[in-house]
Amino acid sequence: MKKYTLWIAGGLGALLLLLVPLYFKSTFVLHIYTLTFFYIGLTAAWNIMAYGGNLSLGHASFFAIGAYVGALLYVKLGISPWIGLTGAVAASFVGGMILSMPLIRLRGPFFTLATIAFTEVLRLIAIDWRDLTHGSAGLNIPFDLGWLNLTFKSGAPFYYIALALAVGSVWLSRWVRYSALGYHLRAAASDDQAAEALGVDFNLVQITALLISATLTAVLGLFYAFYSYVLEPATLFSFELFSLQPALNAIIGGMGTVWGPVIGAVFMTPLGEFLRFYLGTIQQGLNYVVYGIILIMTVRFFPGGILSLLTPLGVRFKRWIGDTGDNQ
Amino acid sequence: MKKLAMLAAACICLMQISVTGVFAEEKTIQIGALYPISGNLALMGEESWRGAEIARILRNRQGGVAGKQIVFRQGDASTNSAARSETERMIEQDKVKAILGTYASSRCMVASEVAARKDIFYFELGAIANAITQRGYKTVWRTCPTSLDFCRGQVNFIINWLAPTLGKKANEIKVGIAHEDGEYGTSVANSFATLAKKTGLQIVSVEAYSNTSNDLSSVIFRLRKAAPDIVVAVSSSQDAILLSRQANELGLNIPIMGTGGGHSFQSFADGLGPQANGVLNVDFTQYHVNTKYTPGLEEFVKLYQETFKHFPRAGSSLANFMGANVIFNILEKTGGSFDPEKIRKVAMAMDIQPGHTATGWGVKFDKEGQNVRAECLVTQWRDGKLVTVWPKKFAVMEPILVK
Amino acid sequence: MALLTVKNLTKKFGGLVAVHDMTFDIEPGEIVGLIGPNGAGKTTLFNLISGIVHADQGSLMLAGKSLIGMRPCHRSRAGIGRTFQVVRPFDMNVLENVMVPALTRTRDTSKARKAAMEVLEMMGLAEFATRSPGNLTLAQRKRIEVARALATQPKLLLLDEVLAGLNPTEVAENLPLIRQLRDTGVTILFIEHLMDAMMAVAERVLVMDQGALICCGTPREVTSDECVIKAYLGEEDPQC
Amino acid sequence: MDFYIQVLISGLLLGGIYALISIGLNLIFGVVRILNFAHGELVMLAMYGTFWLYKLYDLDPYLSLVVVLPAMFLFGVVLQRFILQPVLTTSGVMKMFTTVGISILMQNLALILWKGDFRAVQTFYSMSTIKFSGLIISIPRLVAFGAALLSIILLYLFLKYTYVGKALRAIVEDHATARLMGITVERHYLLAFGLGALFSALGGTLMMPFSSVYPTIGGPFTALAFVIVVLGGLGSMGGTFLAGLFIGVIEAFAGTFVSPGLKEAIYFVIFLLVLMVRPQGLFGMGRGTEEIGLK
Repeated sequence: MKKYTLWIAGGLGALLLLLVPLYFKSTFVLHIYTLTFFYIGLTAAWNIMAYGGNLSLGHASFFAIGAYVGALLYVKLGISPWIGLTGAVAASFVGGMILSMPLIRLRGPFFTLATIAFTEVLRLIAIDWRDLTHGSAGLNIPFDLGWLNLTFKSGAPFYYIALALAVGSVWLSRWVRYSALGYHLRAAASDDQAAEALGVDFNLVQITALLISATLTAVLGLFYAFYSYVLEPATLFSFELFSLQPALNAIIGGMGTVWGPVIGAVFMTPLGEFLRFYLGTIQQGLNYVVYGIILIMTVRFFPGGILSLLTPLGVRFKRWIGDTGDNQ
Repeated sequence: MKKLAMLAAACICLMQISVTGVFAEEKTIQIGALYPISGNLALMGEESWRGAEIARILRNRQGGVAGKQIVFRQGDASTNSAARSETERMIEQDKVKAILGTYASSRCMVASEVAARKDIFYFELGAIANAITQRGYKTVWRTCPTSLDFCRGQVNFIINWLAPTLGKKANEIKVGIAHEDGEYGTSVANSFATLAKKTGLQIVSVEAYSNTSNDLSSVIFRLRKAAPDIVVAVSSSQDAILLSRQANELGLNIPIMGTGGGHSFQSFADGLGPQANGVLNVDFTQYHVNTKYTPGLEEFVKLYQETFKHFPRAGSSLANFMGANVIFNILEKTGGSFDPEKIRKVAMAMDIQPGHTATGWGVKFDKEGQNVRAECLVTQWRDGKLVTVWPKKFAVMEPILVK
Repeated sequence: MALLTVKNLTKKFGGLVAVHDMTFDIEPGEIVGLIGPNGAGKTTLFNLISGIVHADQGSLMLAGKSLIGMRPCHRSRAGIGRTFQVVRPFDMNVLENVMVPALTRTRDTSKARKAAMEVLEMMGLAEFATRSPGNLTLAQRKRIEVARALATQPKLLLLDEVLAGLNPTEVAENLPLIRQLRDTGVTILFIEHLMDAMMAVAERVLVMDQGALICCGTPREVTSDECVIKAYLGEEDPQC
Repeated sequence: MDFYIQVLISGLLLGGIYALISIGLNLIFGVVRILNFAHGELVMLAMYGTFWLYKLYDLDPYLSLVVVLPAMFLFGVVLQRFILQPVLTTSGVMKMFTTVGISILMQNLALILWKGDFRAVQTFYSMSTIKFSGLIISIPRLVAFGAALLSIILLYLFLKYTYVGKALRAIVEDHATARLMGITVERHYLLAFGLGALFSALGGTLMMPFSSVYPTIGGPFTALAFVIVVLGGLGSMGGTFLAGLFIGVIEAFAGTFVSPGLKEAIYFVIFLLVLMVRPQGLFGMGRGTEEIGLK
């Protein structure tokens, strides 16, 4: 009986998640859930690259590429976003290939700097190329309803889309981690020369991880664009929102694991909203002061993130249900 | 898969705690106040909020609206995604039936879209992008001028004062535009271009620069090459000072006309000192104006200094003060009810002639909810004060041309 | 047909000549020892063969195919397995450490897991599968290095001082391992400083000094060759 | 013709200021190996310090250096000692995120304490210029350029000829070996961070006469400083100065002859290209950078 407690809890949790939109009519609560699911997806996508020890602070570029390609195909050529997905994936693939050149030659902080510079270049081009992207004036997605146009009156459809995206991203992140690619990435991260000597093609492995991560981020970007229906470079290419936030979620949740980033996203996203409307209104900027302090304290006192706090519980839970401790 | 589900159950209860802060419902009029009070627009966001706040305090002292006190539900639109979630929170959690705000056009576009989709009234008091009232939403109203009105003020001034002073005809005047590449700068630059075509003004150069840039020498060089008669500048905040300083440093002796934003700040004159003299500016009504046509302005400034301990920092608070009063008057006539039809009827019936509100604007809404009697006045920095110089009716000083 | 043919292999680091004009062959199934005083260029030779360092001149052929210009990962797939003098485990458990090279042969993780377990059993490390290499003895960690190299199913296995730093009993345990590896069809070239281990196992020995191959032959021939003795013990007036 | 010379001069002057701001980062990034995201905030803090000394005590910006520089040196030491030292043993990423936390903290504390206003200093000389044969040079910018050159020379001599300087250079090359040579690495980290903060403060203060300060001014400075330090080469002060001039001139010409909106994009593209072709930078000595991820 004990063995199945995990399954029962899991099933219950899934059921609860599916019923939420029916119980909560208010779109504000749905918005928080949807935003959290988007961030779970984004952090999981970012995490795929982190397995290989490469920390990108430029995922906003792929997020925005996906958003703009999908939106422009729809607004200018009337192509439904579902088909636009292929365009977004292709464009982010090209972006990924460009970023793969620095990836091969650089590691650590220098690669991170290259990703920041890459995003900055794309952001400034998006602002300057007004007749394509409408620049900072913003690109509005027209309000014509329908599943084909990814535009809805109520918040529920996007809740389910975001939930599906989150589950898909985490599944992909988990699949990559326990696949040949995952083992090779982790080996390359801990000792690239030893890995290379044992037959791991370091460059190929890292570039594959980058491309998977980039295309997944672009897909999330496309759905986010249709969810937020106003596209402007300052938001989509924002360093804080889509480059730094996934990295923060992963760090605070637990780096390099599958579930760490998920916990990080689930913890940080509602906290960010909560801090803003409680503290933000009391004193300008107070919420960000608390945010900064949380970050410094996390890195200082529990670098393993929340997951490192949960693992003792996990181990005790496993012993309780008499699990022999498989090595996952 | 089992771990994900267990985690999901945990996250639901976590979210329950964080979002159900529902406020008690008393006998008051709840209005949402959405401004960017943190992030890079914090300064102007807070200044704009203060205008609406003063209007609320004043109205509550006079008995509120239809016997009920007005309460603002605060929202911080620091980013677009924040603007969206705050609007939804105010509508669902705080049960507000109308929202005013915003100062920044992109925040207003997102917030008013969310409100429109829920048939909640959205009164824009300070953002100027034309598109806000061009989306055909019945519930979006705007009391302040649009970027087109800004440019109309500039073009009229250039044609009716600058041209004769320089002894040139309208189509001989050469105009250079230097604007920050954000949504504020782009929308004004586009509006100016359309108006210039109609009136024959020659636009000799349009220079867009990134609003995070800390050096504008290249903009100055390109303007020097184009050698316009006047430079129309659209600056968000510190780039206003930067532009004038580097113009002086690099010998660009051409008059500059700002478009609100950074040029309306008191810190513009404090920082530039004597160099600021003569810099023209088009914006909402400022404080040194012929008060015969701006009833209620002194009262506003007195209460502002009483509440915030210093003189208002920019004209945007005055504009928000005037707009908030218009909303309170509408609600007074509908007896405090937010019924869409009642509000629409009362608002459309409003017909106040220019010179009878605190900003000197009239109030007449067109079918798209835009106040067509909101106009921009031309002001000029003279010895650290922004004085109104055009049109004559509102002017307290004659404009002078400083090279 | 020799498994590994090396002709005039040379490598200079700036002015220092690490490997100078070496030529030798290794036949399939042989156990060949590589000895020489410290700094003779033994590890550099290993790095040249495994591709971590690229040769300035000379040719390197494995079963007739030239290795020059190939990156280490492709040489490993061509059949060259190597261990490092200083053990370099990945921060995963023992089984996963061996699965990494196994996964370069098969994409299927369960097949790779089975292959890795087999290699661990052969190396007598099966019960430590889920332990992290960090808390194992040096001898066991050395065996993990060998297990990882074996998991790439190499034709030629380069062992870099697998017995160094072990106490006598551990040496005695690991020694038969080398012959056992050869019996599974792997050709072995190994660096070792323990002369009695070298004598007991090696069928042929190559001796290096200051980057050059000064002698090769059976262990007995080599130990009686005076050049070798001079290289190790030095002497008053160099004639050799 | 003198239009081009004028653009060149203004590019060089701008480059001098950029170099001045970046020297501090070269020390911190080079010696302490931290990708310091809060570097721009150090400059911002010094600018606010200069402003308040001017506003409250009517102290001229150039004189306020006497107060601002030591204060910022101490602030740098305190920052390193109490916030960064404890996390030195963690991975490069964790250190980087600590500095991101510091950057967010400092920006928003500035917003809380001094509001969002942009503040400028108004001095008799901030508008003064030298004019000859049609060219105009702004004096405060020239002073900043001179200070940058002087700082580079002083720092170069300090690093080359003093014991402490040699110790710092040893740490830049290989802090593990430096430790073996008896260099108290942790204490030198404090010194490096203090000096880094001091030079950033020098840059911030000298910019006040021709620039204004607001809470979020630090961000673009941080990105710029990284570009210049990497282009100039880690640990090479001369490299930083030349890279600063290089970027200043590129920005001036790109902005004037291509488009003001894209000038930042252009120097980021150059940065990416150099990073790929010569990761150790145009003038860097290359050694000692493998450890932080250079092939």
